[in-house]
Amino acid sequence: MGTGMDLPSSERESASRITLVFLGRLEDLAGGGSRAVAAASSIDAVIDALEPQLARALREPRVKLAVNGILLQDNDAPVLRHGDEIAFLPPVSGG
Amino acid sequence: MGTGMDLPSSERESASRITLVFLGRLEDLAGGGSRAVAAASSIDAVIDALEPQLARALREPRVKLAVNGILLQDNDAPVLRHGDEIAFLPPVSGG
Amino acid sequence: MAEATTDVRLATGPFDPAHELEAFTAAHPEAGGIVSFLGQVRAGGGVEALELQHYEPLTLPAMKALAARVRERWELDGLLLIHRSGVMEPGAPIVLVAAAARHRRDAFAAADFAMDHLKSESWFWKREKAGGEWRWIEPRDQDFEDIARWG
Amino acid sequence: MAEATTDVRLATGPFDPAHELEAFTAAHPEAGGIVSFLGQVRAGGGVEALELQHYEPLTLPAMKALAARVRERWELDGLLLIHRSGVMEPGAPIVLVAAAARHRRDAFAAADFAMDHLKSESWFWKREKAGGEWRWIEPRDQDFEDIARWG
Repeated sequence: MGTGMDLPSSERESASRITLVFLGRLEDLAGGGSRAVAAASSIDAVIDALEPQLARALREPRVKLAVNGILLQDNDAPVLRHGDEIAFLPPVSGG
Repeated sequence: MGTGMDLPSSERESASRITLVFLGRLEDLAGGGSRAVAAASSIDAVIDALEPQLARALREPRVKLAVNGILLQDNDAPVLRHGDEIAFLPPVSGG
Repeated sequence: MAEATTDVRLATGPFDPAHELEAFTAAHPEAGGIVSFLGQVRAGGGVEALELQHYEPLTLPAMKALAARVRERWELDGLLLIHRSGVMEPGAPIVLVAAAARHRRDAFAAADFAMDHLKSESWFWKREKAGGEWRWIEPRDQDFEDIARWG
Repeated sequence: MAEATTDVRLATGPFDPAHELEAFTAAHPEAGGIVSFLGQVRAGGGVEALELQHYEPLTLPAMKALAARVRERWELDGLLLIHRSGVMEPGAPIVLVAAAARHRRDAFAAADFAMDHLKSESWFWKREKAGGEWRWIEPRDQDFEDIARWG
């Protein structure tokens, strides 16, 4: 966390990667369980950079998000950092 | 059942035995789990022939009776036969 | 689908609940869920031994009748009901009830109902040994409350 | 009295429910009753395999939090909660919940509650293989009804 702060701004940008994790049926849509992408300033910006069909599925109201294992509340808009992991969690399956 | 019918009356009387079975705490009062006694014409008469303290315990309203494994209803007054088994069943213990 | 089975036993000697439950489970691969209750003689509390007395002509037929009522009331793939009699040490199994069902709710309710009714209706007389003395156990009010839950 | 224990595990490979239950029972000789629920992959119905996916940073912490709630709500001597993830064949164990308690009612309610909440709240995604095709399983309304029972 924060180890990139000593690098010049341009290098920080180029090194900045985050991991997206797709659970359940989102894995099929994304074509894989996880994906490394360039960080953007916000989750919205990260999603905007994805394929439109996948982006739509990730924005469904029943899909919850977790950043580094912490579930986001509705109005949370965390600032993303290098190495963050964003998990997209569709409703869990019934018994 | 009824095999004694061909014997003379006096022999039937002398051969006529029934078994009493005492469950739970009644076993302690009776000094044993079962007892062979001379048959009498009715259960009341059988009980009357026992020690008074035991007779009282067997007549408690919560003590149920079974004759040959069949539970008696309140007003049943079966005629006893040679070889019958009368079980005295105090309330069963809780869990 | 395998035929629904009912297995009711009055055990006059020790039984192995893990083995029984494993065999029951193996016999019901079509059941999604299996609920079991194991009652054992409590260790601690100063009880040195427990004796359960049964009366053969009533005890087993009543257990079988209870099992039949449980089978009628819930949709089960299998029902197992084993109850000990005789003298038992602390830690020894007393009773094992297992219900296998397609639906979890049925399995829970069936096992729960069977235990409530086994405890309060079945023909067992119980005494405990503590401090070297045997003492008969009287009925408890709790059992009547448990029964009343089932309407 | 032995210390109350809570054992929560996310199993990524097969486990043996009979062995687990036997060990749990042996660890709780002071409990009068042990209720268990075993969920297994149903045989029949054309399902060839089941896969449960978990998300490590959420799944195990949520199971532990559920176990803590159960421990607060009922007086238990011990609680065991094992859940599989990964690909399983028909007949394979998925979930084992066991509650050991002095009082039968507590053990039944705790196991029942734990299952209702495990099924509907825990972070598992499930897909089934039938006819060679994998299909994701959506949430069921029944789970929300099960939860509502607990007020």
